[in-house]
Amino acid sequence: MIELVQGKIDLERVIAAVSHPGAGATVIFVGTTRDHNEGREVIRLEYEAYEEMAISELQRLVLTAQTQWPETRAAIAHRLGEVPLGEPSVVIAVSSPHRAQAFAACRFLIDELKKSVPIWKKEFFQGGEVWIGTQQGTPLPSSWVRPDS
Amino acid sequence: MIELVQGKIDLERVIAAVSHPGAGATVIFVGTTRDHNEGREVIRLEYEAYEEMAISELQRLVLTAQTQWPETRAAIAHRLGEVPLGEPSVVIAVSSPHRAQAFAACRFLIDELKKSVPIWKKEFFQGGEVWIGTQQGTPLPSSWVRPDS
Amino acid sequence: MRVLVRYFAAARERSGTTEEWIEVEESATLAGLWSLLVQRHPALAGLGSCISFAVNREYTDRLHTLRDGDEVALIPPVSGGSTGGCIHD
Amino acid sequence: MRVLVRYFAAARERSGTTEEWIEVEESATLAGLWSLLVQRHPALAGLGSCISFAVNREYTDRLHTLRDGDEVALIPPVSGGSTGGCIHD
Repeated sequence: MIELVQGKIDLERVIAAVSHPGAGATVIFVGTTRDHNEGREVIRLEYEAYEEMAISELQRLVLTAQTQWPETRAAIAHRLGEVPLGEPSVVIAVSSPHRAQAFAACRFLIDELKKSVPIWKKEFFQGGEVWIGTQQGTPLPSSWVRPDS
Repeated sequence: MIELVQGKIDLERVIAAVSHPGAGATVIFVGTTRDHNEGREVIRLEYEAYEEMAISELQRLVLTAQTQWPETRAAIAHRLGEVPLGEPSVVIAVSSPHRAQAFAACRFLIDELKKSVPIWKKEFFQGGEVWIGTQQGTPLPSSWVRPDS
Repeated sequence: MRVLVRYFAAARERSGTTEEWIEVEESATLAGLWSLLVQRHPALAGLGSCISFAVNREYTDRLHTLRDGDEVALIPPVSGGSTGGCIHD
Repeated sequence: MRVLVRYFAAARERSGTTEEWIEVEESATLAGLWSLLVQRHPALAGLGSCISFAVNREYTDRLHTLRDGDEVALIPPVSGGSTGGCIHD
């Protein structure tokens, strides 16, 4: 299960998607909108995605995880639109017969998701708004050329 | 929150116990009873605890985790009595401003829980029953002497 | 030939549109397309060092040669990290 | 003096009881208590190499000297791992 959802993420549903009788361990990552970021008090947050590509990138990541940790199953739900403070914006569940693999695959998926999946977060704070991102976070092609140079 | 519970573990409640406005990451471990163990088909499972000591050991583990990863908060619920196959026997939730700490502390807690907390699992399978445990899993004092030697 | 350009997040706000078809020359590269887009929407220039590109939903580099009907997306930095390292106005 | 002995899991089943007060000599050690318990409940002997002990809810070793009123728990291997390495009948 890979989903981009408007409205609250149903945590139990994400977990149910990876449950099976041989899965002794499930590791779940829940990413929540924080009230502070880099010293700013955050008022609200909005997420936007390049949906078709986000889905295909997430599928690619899940396949990569299943290749590296063959007994794992993974499900990912990411919320789009406005996300009230304190509510989950992303949930990743990974089940496995053994916990080491579930931990490793879950960590891999959230790290890669944040690096390469085209989903953007806009933070609204007292006195302004900002798109959150980092150049390092986006895969830079080797032939990268600064357009202004 | 540290709890030994009869009946189903309320996952949302365990997570809620560690939620706070500064927690951007929550990592949850769910340990589920499997239908097979070491080649045996498991029919049912029962957990038994030395409850007073299990609680104090779990408190000690949570304190240790909070010392090592100061910004984390942790909650643990372990189910006792009969646990139907496929249902969680243990849930550990760890929140943190940043995910690396939440992953590390959650992994630490489940590893240590399984090593040293006096909770026992009895497996009922076709043709028998067995208490699951391992000598290495229990802290061995340095002056350990085999009683029969 | 023409390509469909899709704008997201900061790029969407600076261009004032979500997508548009752009005429490009045969064998145009992404770098060539980018020059056209900056002429068309000067506010995009400030994002230059931060933007990545995807063609037909795959990340690629600016030397990539476009084909008729390609879907090109401007990908500002994704939401994972801090704003450190990305210089724009 | 006497100590309260608590039995769990396999130790509970082999002793047939959950807890009992046991008379021990002054300065008795856990090792001494264990010998008494095995005489009292011979089936416990088979668990010998697998059992750990807690006194007043802290793990300790068999050279530990008991005091009047101590709560001693017999701790068979906990549920985390396989049965490998623990030899009992």
